[in-house]
Amino acid sequence: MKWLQRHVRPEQVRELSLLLLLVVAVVFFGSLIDGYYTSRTFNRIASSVIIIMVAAVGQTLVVLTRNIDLSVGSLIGCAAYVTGHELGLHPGMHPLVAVLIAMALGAAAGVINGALVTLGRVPSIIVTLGTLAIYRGILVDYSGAKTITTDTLPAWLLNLPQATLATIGNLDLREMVVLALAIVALFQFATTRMNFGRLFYAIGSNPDAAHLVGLPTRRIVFAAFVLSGALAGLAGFMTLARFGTITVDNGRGVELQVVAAVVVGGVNIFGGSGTVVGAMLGAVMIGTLEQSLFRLQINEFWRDALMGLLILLAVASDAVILSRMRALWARTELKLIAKPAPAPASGGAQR
Amino acid sequence: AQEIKPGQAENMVLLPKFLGIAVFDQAHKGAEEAAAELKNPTKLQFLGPTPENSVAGQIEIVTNATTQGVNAIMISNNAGDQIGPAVKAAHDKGITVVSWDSPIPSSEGEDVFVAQVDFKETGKVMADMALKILGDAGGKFAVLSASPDAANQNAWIAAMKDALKDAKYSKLDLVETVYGNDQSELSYNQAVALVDKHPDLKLIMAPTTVGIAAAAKAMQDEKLCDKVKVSGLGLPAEMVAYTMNGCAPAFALWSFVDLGYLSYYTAYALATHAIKPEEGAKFHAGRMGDYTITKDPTRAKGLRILMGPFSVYDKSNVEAAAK
Amino acid sequence: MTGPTDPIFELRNIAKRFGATQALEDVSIALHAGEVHALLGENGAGKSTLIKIMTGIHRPDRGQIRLAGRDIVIGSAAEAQRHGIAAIYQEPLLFPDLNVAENIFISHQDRGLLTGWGQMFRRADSILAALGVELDVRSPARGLTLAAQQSVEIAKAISLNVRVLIMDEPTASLSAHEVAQLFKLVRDLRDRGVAILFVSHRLEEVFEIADKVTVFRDGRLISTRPRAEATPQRAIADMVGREMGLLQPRPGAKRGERILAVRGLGRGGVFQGVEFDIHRGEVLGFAGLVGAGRTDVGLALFGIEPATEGSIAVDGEEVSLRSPRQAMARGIAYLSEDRRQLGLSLPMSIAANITLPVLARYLNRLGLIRAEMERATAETYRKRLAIRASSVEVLVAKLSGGNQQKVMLSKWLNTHPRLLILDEPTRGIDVGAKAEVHAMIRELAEEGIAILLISSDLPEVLAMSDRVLVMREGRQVAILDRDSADQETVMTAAMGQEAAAHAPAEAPA
Amino acid sequence: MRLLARLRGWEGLLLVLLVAIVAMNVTRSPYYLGVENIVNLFQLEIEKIIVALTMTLLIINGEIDLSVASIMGLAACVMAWLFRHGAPMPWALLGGLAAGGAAGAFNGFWVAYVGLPSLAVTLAGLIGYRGVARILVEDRSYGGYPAWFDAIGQQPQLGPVTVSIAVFAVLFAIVAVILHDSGFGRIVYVMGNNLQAARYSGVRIKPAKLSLFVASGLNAALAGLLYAARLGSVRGDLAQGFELDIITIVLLGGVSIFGGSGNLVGVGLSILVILNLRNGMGLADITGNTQTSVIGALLILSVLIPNIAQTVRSNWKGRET
Ligand SMILES: Nc1ncnc2c1ncn2[C@@H]1O[C@H](COP(=O)(O)OP(=O)(O)OP(=O)(O)O)[C@@H](O)[C@H]1O
Ligand SMILES: Nc1ncnc2c1ncn2[C@@H]1O[C@H](COP(=O)(O)OP(=O)(O)OP(=O)(O)O)[C@@H](O)[C@H]1O
Ligand SMILES: [Mg+2]
Ligand SMILES: [Mg+2]
Repeated sequence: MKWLQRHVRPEQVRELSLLLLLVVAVVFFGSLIDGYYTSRTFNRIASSVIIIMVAAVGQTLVVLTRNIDLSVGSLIGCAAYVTGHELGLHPGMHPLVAVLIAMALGAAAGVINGALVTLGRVPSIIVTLGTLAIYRGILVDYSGAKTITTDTLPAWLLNLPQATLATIGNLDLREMVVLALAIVALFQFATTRMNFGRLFYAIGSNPDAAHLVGLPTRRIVFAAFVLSGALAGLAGFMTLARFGTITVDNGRGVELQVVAAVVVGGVNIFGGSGTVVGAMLGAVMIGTLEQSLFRLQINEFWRDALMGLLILLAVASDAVILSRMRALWARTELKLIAKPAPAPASGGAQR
Repeated sequence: AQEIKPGQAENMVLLPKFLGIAVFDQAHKGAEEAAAELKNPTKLQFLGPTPENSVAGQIEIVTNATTQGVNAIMISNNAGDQIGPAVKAAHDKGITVVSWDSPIPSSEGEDVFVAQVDFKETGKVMADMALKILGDAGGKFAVLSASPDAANQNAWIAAMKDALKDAKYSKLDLVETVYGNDQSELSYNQAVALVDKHPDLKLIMAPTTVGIAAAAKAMQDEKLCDKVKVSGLGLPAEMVAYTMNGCAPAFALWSFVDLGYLSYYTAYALATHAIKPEEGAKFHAGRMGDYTITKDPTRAKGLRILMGPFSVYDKSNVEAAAK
Repeated sequence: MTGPTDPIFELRNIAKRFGATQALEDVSIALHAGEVHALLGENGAGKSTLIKIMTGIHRPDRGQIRLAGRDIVIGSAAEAQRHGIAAIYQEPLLFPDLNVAENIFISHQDRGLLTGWGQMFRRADSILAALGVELDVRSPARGLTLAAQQSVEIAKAISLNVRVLIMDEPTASLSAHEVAQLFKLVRDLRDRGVAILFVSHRLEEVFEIADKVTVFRDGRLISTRPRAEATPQRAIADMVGREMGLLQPRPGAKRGERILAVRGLGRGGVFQGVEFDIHRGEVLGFAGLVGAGRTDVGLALFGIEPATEGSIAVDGEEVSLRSPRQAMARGIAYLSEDRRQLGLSLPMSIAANITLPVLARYLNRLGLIRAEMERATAETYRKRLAIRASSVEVLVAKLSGGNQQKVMLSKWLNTHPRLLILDEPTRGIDVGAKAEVHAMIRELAEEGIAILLISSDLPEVLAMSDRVLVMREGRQVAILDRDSADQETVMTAAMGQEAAAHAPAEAPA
Repeated sequence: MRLLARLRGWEGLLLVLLVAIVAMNVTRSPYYLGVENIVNLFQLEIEKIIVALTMTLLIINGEIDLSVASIMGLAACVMAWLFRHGAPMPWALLGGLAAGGAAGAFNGFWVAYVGLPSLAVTLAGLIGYRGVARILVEDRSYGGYPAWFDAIGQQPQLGPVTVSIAVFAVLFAIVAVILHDSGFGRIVYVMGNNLQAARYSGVRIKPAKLSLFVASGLNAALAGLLYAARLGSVRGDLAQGFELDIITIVLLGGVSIFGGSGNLVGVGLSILVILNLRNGMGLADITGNTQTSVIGALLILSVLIPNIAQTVRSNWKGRET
């Protein structure tokens, strides 16, 4: 126990507990749905959550710094639309260029968000609530409210969702899924093992202190928004590949799903704690619930009600578990022990 | 039929369900064409709300138009009867109100509804396409609709269910209706979920242009085009690829350009008092020919003008239509 | 090592204004390598402001800053760090979600790309060991006691190889033992040639460690004297502008009837076996090393963290105190040790803070606040405790630490308590204010209020208390009478050596 | 009078903005100054601004309620369902209100007594309550209420003023007094800027939080029912997506999203600014996304410009001395 407490952080236990909840959910649905344990279920959930997952990684970075990015839904829509539009004009474009267009567009929007937050000192919720509307408005004007249709898109793009890297047994490891997982791994590494990444935690944990000890607060918050934008752009590209038909309305409301994934994944909405892997698990949790509820033979109209309840339960059980863990950790550790050995009475006697 | 006198200044508003889907742009195009033909010196206003704010937005636009004292409002109603009070206020002020694409269910405050096709016929056309695709052996099929609130879609589905009672369709088994809210993402997920829930599903019928395209893409991504076909109401430009590769062998639609064109003619005729909004009134609508106002058989009170006809698209004609 | 050399760090003719407040006016100070320079002044004299100018957090309105003979401009905290200037601020500034080790090293500029956790833990361990504290460097800083936080702050400053180290009241939440440890360290640093600026309100400490003493009053420099020429009396006179006595022992009070009887009190694993009585007009001191569990006893009595074992009887009637309201209904008030986090609503006015616990008294039948009455009450306390503010409508955030402390004391006095628990009531307040608080304690005790005084300032506890309860590691180890309590016995009991022999835990009467 | 004393800084800016917008509207549109248009200007957004009042209390308290629009829908659907199933209209209305209160209490329970972040709880509520509303009415549209009910929402009852507007005016006054002059209002602020200090001062924070959420739920239900009266019929998607507009109104009013600061004068001005701007744009035939974009930009600029001005001013001062 002692060893465990020294080497495992409460947050990691929380992630384990989320994993456990996930298993419980899967077993639960498995018992209700015939043929649930098939590769199809896996593929379905995997390819449906990656969009939310990639955006949630970016959102995690922003939320860690005690900010929020509500503009991701609009960014996903913009990136999907613009990339689709460009691909329609230049069908011969290299796939990598298309991805870069999407990410650059998102990053550019992230630069605007980040500049307004850091240089303009406008609270992020206000900035991104505003840009949520503005980016969408620009898209509608830019596009003339036209729709991107699959017939204008190159075949490689439309086939991307099924493109499989490897097959393990019945499970397809699809390229886009692998890409999303690689991004999660990359950012998990960066935020736990790189000094640059640790600053996200420091700043969210105590912004005043971060400023006073001279951490590059602005640069880090700025970076968080740019990365969130770029990843939303990538999510937009994935949306384009997956749905093919892109209206100017695409991605609307996705920001709430992304925030839900982050919150369910145990990232503290007030900054400073939570992990990228947690956010991934949150996205998977929500994706699993959503996809499974689709398949459950229940009334169409019940799904949202159940979804709301399940999110609440996920958050509640997670919070209860975490506070229990923290209490357990705190009780045995938070003691400052004065060493009795050196200079026993000098402290008092000198006066 | 009454000839309409061009060149009169009528301030007219074309109000779609919301901005951002292709069909309404086509309707706008048609209305502009009519406006040019009728030499209306006042520019046509094309105003619409955002999708998530559709109900409140349509009400706001109607109310503001009323305040401004426009002469005619052409609305594709997405607010059910909730638009009623606002439209009634407009009508009471002497503004011509023409609904198109989707009517006002109670018909209150509305002069006439320009129906794209007969809603009963829509049901029959969908049933026929299903039969044609599934063949005599029949099989299970499901409906992927827009929102549970959409008046026109609901009417079509009801009409299709009616049509299915005929013995001819006895082998067709409608298992479920699901809703994708005219969002590609949700429609896509719904389509995928349908095949999971019903492993022996043969056909998804989507009476919405967004839904049918999303369903076709989903089946293609799932490599299920051989097993599960997609049909419904779709735009040729969006569907051509799926029709050619066999995912969506047949689908139907009317021309939204024509619908916009006819709506404009109707509203202009009413606003200039060339005709009265009553049963039996006849007028000449430019290139589309003569039309008569009749009772709307699908609603208790309202009047309608029936545009028709349907075009059913398949491999033979879709490429030409897509241009 | 104190040489007559040129100063390493020098501020000349500095002025700084905040709105209507002239925080600093024409102040000059010079720090020399290998010298501990103490800075004294009443609350609000401008000490912290000067420090923030030294570390680049505030820009001076006027004046020059020179480092090693060259004029410099310090634009940010990071720049100050690059110049080798580090500070420990008055209020600890930790990152609660980061672990202790990371808190120590996070602001280092040269950390490279990857986080070497193992190495970081080892270095943090060794720095803390040198400081004489044992703290799990892997545990998050959240929930650390103020003293532990302070230790981490000190470790943080030490970990940077600084030329100039500024300490703004580093000992405020430390008890004698930790202070001794800290001073050993400060002397080490001094001997290594670091220039140290040391701010404290505890005069004994200042005269123990300082080589030079500078006094501020109202934003102006009053005097700078070498240790040899400075005396506590002179320093006080400089600070307050008049002569003032040192800490006077309070004459013993006659006990009134018993108000509170506590038996076998404990809370799961945090503290246990606390037993004492307290009577009207009595001051019961709580002594112990930091983390000994004194605050936890206070929290249990106030119902914030209810006790899980033992009994509490008020006026002979056993009560269950499960919320602050229940405690307040029994006439118990608790002044918390952390005024910023737990005590005050900083963006609100002095008046609003003072009336908060008994707001109901200031409401009319409709539940609206009777503003006049509220202001009148606040005004009384502003006068009585000499709170420095132009009016009671001033926001508490604008006050200096000491004045904030007085607002908090007013707030609790206004509940008219029968038992007042004071947790570090003089932490961070100047001699003048401290003397006022002490006078207040005397006065209150005379009025018949029972006072439970938790303090890490041992001379204070000894001077003020009728009896002293000593705690160690969550246990009560002794209750000493006024006559038998002196620094040595208390410290011995608190540190656990010969405790039993010296002062057997007497059974409460 | 005390409210007026708070007119400074942010509120001053909003006032300037308001005057500019009104001036522009007057010159740009001949229809703007009509009584009918002024009534419409309020009426078209009336439900949002009613809900914004309790949202102000919640945000100052350091919480947020994302589920308000869903509660509006829920209350209307409960009312519609009860009425359709034979309940007399007054009972159906009470049922709708009760549903709103219950939803608010449910939110409040999790936030106040379990300690979950309100953002997460009410995000779940946003999805869940809408779901319950949909279970009740499915894909139908329920209309046909008594004429007096429709009249409440659709016709001016008090001179040129509708019941909804009167309700808003009364609620505004009540909330202003509660927030700025009552003991409860004081506690709302204290909890918003330092919850621990409130707890250590013996403030009963749990019941206080719970009651705020219940008030928010009840008020949203009231607004939902008024909206139902205005529309004359109820569907499952009633008021969908209103939450962002409501929060925008409150934030533009200068209420800090982190709690503890802001006041109702600011929110009142923000309401006038947004309503007049929307109305002016509507009359200028600017709709849909462009309208929301402009308001989004306004939201950002309203914080950005004072910040820039402040920076410039302090730089200026620095040079002077
Ligand atoms: N950011 C600020 N804005 C406005 N006034 C300030 C600010 N910081 C300090 N002051 C004011 O400047 C004066 C000096 O405060 P400072 O904190 O430097 O005092 P101090 O000597 O450190 O007092 P203490 O011993 O209580 O810590 C006080 O009157 C204080 O109210
Ligand atoms: N897990 C925790 N989370 C938050 N606060 C904690 C936790 N554990 C302890 N504390 C707080 O830390 C403080 C510990 O103080 P404790 O009673 O142990 O020491 P003390 O003798 O009062 O020492 P000090 O001189 O620091 O006040 C108390 O305020 C206690 O409530
Ligand atoms: Mg200070
Ligand atoms: Mg303590």
